Amino acid sequence: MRPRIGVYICHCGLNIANTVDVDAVGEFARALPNVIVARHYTYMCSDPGQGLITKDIGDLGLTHVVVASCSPRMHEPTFRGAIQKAGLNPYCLEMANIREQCSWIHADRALATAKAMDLVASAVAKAGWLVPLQERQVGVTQAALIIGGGLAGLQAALDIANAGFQAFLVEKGAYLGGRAAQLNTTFPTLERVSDLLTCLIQSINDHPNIRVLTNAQVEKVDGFVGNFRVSVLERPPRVDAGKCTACGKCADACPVSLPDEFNAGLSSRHAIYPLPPSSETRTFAIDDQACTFVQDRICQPEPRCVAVCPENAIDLSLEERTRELAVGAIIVATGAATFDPRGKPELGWGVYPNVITSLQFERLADVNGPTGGRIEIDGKEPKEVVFIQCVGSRDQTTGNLYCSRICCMVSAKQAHLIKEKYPDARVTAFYADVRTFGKGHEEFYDRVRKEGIRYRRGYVSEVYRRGDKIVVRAEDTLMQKPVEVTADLVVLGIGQSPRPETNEVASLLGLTRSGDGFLAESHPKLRPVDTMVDGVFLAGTCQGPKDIVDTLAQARAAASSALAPLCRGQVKVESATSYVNEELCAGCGLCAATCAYGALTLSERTRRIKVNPVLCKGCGACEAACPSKAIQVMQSTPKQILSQIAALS
Amino acid sequence: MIDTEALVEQFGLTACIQCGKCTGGCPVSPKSALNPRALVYQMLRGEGFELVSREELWDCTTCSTCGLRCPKGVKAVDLIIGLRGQWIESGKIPTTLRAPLTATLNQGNPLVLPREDRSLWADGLNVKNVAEGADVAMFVCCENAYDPRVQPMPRALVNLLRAAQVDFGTLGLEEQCCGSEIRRLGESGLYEYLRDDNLDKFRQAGIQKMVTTSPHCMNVFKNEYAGAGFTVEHYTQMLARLIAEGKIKFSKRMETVVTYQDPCFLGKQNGIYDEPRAVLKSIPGVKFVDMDRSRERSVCCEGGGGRMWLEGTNNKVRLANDRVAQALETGAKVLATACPFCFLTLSDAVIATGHENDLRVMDILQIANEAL
Amino acid sequence: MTLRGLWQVQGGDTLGAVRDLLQVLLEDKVVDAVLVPVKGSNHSVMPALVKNPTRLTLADPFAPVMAFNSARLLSMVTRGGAGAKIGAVLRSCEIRALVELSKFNQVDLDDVVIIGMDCLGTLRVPDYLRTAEERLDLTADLLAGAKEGNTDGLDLRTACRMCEVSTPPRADVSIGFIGIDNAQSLLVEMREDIAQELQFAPEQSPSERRAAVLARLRATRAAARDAEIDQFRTCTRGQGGLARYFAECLECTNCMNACPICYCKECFFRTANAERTPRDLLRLANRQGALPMPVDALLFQMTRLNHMATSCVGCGMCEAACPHDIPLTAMFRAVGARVQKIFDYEPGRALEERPPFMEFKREELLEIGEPQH
Amino acid sequence: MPSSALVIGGGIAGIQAALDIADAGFHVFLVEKEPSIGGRMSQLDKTFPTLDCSACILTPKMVDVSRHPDIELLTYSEVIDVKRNGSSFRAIVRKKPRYVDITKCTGCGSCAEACRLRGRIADTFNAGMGKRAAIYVPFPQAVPLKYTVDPTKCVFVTRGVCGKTQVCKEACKAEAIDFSQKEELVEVEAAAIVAATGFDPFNAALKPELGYGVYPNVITSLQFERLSSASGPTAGKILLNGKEPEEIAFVQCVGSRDETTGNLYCSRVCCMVTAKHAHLAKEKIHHAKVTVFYADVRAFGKGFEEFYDRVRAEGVRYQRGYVSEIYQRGDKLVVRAEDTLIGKPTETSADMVVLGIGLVPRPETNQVAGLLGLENSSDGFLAEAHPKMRPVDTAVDGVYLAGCVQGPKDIPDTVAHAKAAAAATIVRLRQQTTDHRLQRTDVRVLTT
Repeated sequence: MRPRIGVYICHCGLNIANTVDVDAVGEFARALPNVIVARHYTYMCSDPGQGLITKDIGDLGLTHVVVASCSPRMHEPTFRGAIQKAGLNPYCLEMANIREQCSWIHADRALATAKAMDLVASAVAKAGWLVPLQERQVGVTQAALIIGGGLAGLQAALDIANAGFQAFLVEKGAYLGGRAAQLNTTFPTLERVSDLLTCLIQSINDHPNIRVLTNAQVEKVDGFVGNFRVSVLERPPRVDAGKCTACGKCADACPVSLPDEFNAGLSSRHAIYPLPPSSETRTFAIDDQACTFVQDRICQPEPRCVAVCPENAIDLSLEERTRELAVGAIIVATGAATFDPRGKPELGWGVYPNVITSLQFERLADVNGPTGGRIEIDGKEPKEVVFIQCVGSRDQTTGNLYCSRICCMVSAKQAHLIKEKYPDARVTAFYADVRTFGKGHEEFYDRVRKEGIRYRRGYVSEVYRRGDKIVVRAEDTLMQKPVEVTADLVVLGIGQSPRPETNEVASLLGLTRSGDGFLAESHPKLRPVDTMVDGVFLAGTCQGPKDIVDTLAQARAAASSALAPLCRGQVKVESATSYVNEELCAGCGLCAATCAYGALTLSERTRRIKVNPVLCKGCGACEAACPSKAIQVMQSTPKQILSQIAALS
Repeated sequence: MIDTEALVEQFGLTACIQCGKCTGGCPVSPKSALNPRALVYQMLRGEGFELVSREELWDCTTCSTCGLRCPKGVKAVDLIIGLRGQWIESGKIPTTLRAPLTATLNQGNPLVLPREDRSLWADGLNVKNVAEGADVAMFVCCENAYDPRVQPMPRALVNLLRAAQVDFGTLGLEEQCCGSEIRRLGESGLYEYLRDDNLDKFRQAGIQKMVTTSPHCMNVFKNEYAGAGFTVEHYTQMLARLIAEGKIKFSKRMETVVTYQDPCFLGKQNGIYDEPRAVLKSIPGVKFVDMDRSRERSVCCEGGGGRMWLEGTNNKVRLANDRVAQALETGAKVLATACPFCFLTLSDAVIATGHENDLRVMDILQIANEAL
Repeated sequence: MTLRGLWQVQGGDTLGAVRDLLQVLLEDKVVDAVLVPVKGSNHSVMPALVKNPTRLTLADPFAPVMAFNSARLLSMVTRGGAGAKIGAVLRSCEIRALVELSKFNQVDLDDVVIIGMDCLGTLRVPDYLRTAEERLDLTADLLAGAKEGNTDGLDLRTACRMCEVSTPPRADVSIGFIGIDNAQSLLVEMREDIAQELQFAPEQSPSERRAAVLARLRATRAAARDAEIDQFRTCTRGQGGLARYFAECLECTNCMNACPICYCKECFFRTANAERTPRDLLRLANRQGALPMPVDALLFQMTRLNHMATSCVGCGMCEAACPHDIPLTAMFRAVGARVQKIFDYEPGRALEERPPFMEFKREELLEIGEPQH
Repeated sequence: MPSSALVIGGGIAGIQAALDIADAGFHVFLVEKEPSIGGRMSQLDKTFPTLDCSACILTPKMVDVSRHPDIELLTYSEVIDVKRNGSSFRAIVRKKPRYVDITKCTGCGSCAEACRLRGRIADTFNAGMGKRAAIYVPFPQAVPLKYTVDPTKCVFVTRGVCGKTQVCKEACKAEAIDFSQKEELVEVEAAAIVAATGFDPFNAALKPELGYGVYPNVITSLQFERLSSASGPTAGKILLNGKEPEEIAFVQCVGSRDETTGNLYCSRVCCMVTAKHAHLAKEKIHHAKVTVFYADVRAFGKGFEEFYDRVRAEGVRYQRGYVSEIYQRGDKLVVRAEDTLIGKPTETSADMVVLGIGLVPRPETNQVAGLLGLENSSDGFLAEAHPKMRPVDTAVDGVYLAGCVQGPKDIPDTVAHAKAAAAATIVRLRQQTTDHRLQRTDVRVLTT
């Protein structure tokens, strides 16, 4: 049966009619093949306008409808609804955008009218080939997986759980809290981070809806929005937290010693070590990577920790196991790494013990840190302290072109702490731009300057030793003079970098990375926590550098995005998906290699490509890749597109 | 060598973010080595500072634009005054300054004229002494009292106040320098002496309300004499009020175009912009036009901060010359002002630029008096 | 592990030795059938799938003619699982095509035992038939010349003259005859397990002469290749260059049918989707004044080029099939060389290498502005 | 217990919060005091650093709001009273009279064409640089696309007569214009409230030395947005009085980080706004000499520093030093500043000066705070419950902050903040609603 097409041209008040001769377009449309009727009206989207269409469908037996009006984004759902009411499949509608693509951007009436005719002709040519489609929904597993037990992960998990859904919080390490656990005080409010963090961790641990999996790693993710299947590899808790009294005998007995990364390398620890105080339970944990017994079954003459433990709390024989989780949404909160200052050798980190990073400073300043909160190097109080900004940020030589967003305030806070503890200390900060942009930040910057912190504009070029002093050399760009400032403590304001394992996380979940190497959000302005993968969201510094407050806001934002499918219990899936003509499919797999959403697989049995319509976004990349056009996207088939082109030529 | 740390603390220089808004706004910085921002920075660097060869410190007109524009509340002008103070303390007082300072101590005025000549300006006017009892004390200012070019101003004020039937008197021979410029020259010891002495005299005379002819005097009384115990106004404020109340009525017309130079001590530093303009606009026939750079955006005439007596390092064209040119651009025939320093610098500039026939510099007092 | 040694030729019958080898493979059940060129009537030599060892008497894998790229046939025989081991006697270009097809899931290599042969080149089928008629035994001539890598007197196809790969790039069993005294013995290399099955005990390592001959051959061929590519580029330079090149194209699709890589079950150009309606044609004619026909010849060729350029192994079957002798080999090799260089991809080099279209490497994105990470 | 939320403010923060809450299946009342939602973002031309067209990315969201079955849009309305009712709220919303029946108005624009004041009223949407009629839509993509009579300008409203006949009424074929409309009070019940009332641009006239309001070629960054916008008064051409500027100066920190204005804080967006404008200026006028005066360039967000690198590479000159004064010399403006890096005062001539104005609390912020029982932080924006840990919660249970009402933010930070507020709201609604099925409340009309 030949299609019977109705064409409806909208004036959009004067928006279209002022520039396009709608009468002429109607006249033209009537003469196009398969067009049964063509009408124009002031407002097609209005009730009477829609009435014209529904009446014609009934009276004239239209099979397809073309509406020439605004962008389909605006009113496609309106008109789909209208024709559905009249008994047509809603997908038998084609829109010609003669407003945004024509009347709004052209001035010449004759040319605009000609273009409107072309657009209508093209839409009519396509319309005849449109096929009915069905809208589909799939159910949602009402649970979420949060990857990463740092601040972002904790907050996101809490929101999900508080909304009444199961949250699985998977943390790679032995304790919760992430980077925040290492920090001393907040800026600009100068509160103890551990107080804030302990509170949060406690509510996580107490929450009936949250399942915390520490020492665990996501191994594999299958499925799609609403229906993910996740394999998590769990390392066993080799120390029984119920028995461990944190007496420390085990650590004393352990022959392995390594730098303590929690203290940013300022101290060393053993393969069995106490968890940081912010984690709720005072207990010891075993570092599987470091423990020679776990790794290679070697510990002479036998695992001593096991032997010395008075409570028999240690069991090194436990095996790793894999757990399968079913979740509806995934929040990635894997955090960021700190910049390795060895990338800036001229600053002398690793050469001079009194050149430390801002993270090391945090540990020094922490009462639970290696010095019990005394900011001292080799037991000596610093009298001259220099802070160096932008170490590993805004720097082509390190490859990190971006600003790390927090270092200016971290340095300001640390400078304040120095002044607080040692009012006589001479504190200088070298900077190029002071970026104190957050709420209360500029005010804090004002405050520390008034406390006597001297800001000197100029990046530091070199740090070297002269006698028993460290010399910091820079140009004072406000005086245009090179300067040398002596110091007995130099603090490098190190930036945030993407974690080295970002690629693995990305490929695990099918995410992409942005130019700076962090995980990419789906739109930098309006979709800052969504990703290209439906049902997977980003929280915190895995997406880019952030301070605590921005991290928390973003974590809650990610929770908000994840809550939509969980609350609804159903997700709508794309109707116009791709489909395979099995007669033509040679099973070469070019399309599957191109598909960004993992929607295509090669069936071993039939040796043809199979489409998973839930994953398919209808983007058409497969169609472009297939040499024989055996895979096509509904509503964008070659027939439809070629017809459109032919109508224009 | 100067103790920069002390200065940093004294003047709160740590608030500075080195944005340069002070130097950019400084009216003399383009022609002088004076750079308030760099001065502050040298203090902050704390590597010591030598006053020797820092002649440009004397270029500051203390117009205070630097401090008023500062987004962080730093008053660079106060630092400059402080540095001048250290300079003076070191005893190396610039020669041109010695005479005015000594005269102020001895004769109560920096013009090196006898104390007993202070009332010559009021010859024949029969102005009573405020000690005899008066509602308002009129403070004349050394410049107005001694300099014949500006002596007509206080006379005009006397006339106007009488027309408005205001009960007023002066301190007569008891009046001496207010100390405003002395303070700004850095001679804080002399300033403090003058302040205390004046306050004693004011108390003895029982002064409750004061009107000044110079904005500089008004500013120092209002903002720097701690615990003065009397209210002070500039004459433009008083006149504007008297006119508004109908107590002063003008009978003559002045068919001319008038523009107005905002004195820094009246405008920028004390926010008095509208009253002088109100006075001028109330005079029949006057067509008032503002210069492009007026009110908050006005430019210093370069008369303040002791610049009346000093040459400093910049002998280039005075700022007043620019102001005269800008006044001419407006088509004005009269360049009004309300400050003796402005009057003098602008008058000199009119002569120096050869515009005696095109533009007349007048104090608002003169204009108002002529229109009575 | 492979074993390498000499396979003795009895009484100078080199061809017989190869037949023996194939027969042993069949009899020892190393393979269930052999795909091998077999002499037919009229001197023609065409591939045949031989199951019965006695039918190997007419097999002639040395005959310098290739009517068909057998990779395509193997796809037909094995795709989706043959359930039997097929021994395939193949030249270099056939093996490379086979590797490419395997990447596109068009052949199941698990079922194939590749018996690779040295190749000095082949003649166009009509040339071969004519020459064979005149000179009777081209195989003997070829073998004689092969000792020094000499092909004088053989009018090789352009593709072969441009071919730098004279030895099988990968094979389970490979048979070498170039640069050695092939009347005495053949150079055989085979997978260890096959060798054991055959009780093939390697005796002697090959002579250095073979290496020198092969190197010389490679150099000559590369020079010829570059000359052909240059000529193609000169011919097609400027506006309308390609249109001139394809002026005689009938869009008969013979090239496509002969191509070992072109694997689509149905070419898009042969579907209704791509059909031009009379209305379309007349409108185009109206717009252009005169519409060169067939309309889409150039589009057809360009599409094929687009689809095949990365995987083209240069066997030249397309050109051989062209009724109008359009020099297609030079085009494919010229364009292929460029594209393959961009992606550092060589078709047929290794099974593990994924065709460029199937893989995104970050470095490739640098050009479009993604910073390095 | 109603499973509804009230969102006050229909800018991008309010839009995003409303969408997220509604997407989770709850009912949302979105109250906007202007005739259309869209807020400040709708006035922007491009967004940094991606240079996406602002309208192109915002309009779809606005349309989503209008089409969302769970969002009830109350435009041209203000919340005037909020009372706590157990753990939920009863809010009274004043629907201001549009003098247009929005159920009838087709948005055709015939009324505005007919209006006697057509082309005579300064257009606030175009930051005063264009002219409109007394009956208007703020911008063509307005949602809802319904006309509104400006009651402060319409002659009929202000004086009771408009010529012999009301021309707009005659022109309206839909018979939508109704001058008898009165304000209407309605009551809505909600279990949570999201305050998203946004910010105001700093009034540049408060920095008199910069000559805004004195020189017509000193404009604000918001005005530059409109000039640069293809739908703006100059159709996207950078023109002042019909002339293309050859020398353009950008002034940073106007009304931010400045004691003299009382705004001590950094406004967070101006550096990038200016970088974007400098780029657009260079793009549209290749030969233009573009100078940016700054003290610290705060290009801190994702891709920002890279963008700052890019505009410098495009030839935009950054001069360190705040601008001290702007005055005229001949037909050029002179921008005076110290170049603090060479330690010399400079005069830079310019045909156009663009002031990078900061973000300040709206005057209504305090009103909203009063209604909801919220507190201001020292900068005048609304205070969150904890500056680090609880950025969207407030001291009042069930009331959340979204976007710039809490402090200056750029678009992504605003969106993240709004989504965070939505998360808090959803959690509350889920916890309070024993039965998670939608129990929507309806608007209850109090007066007509």
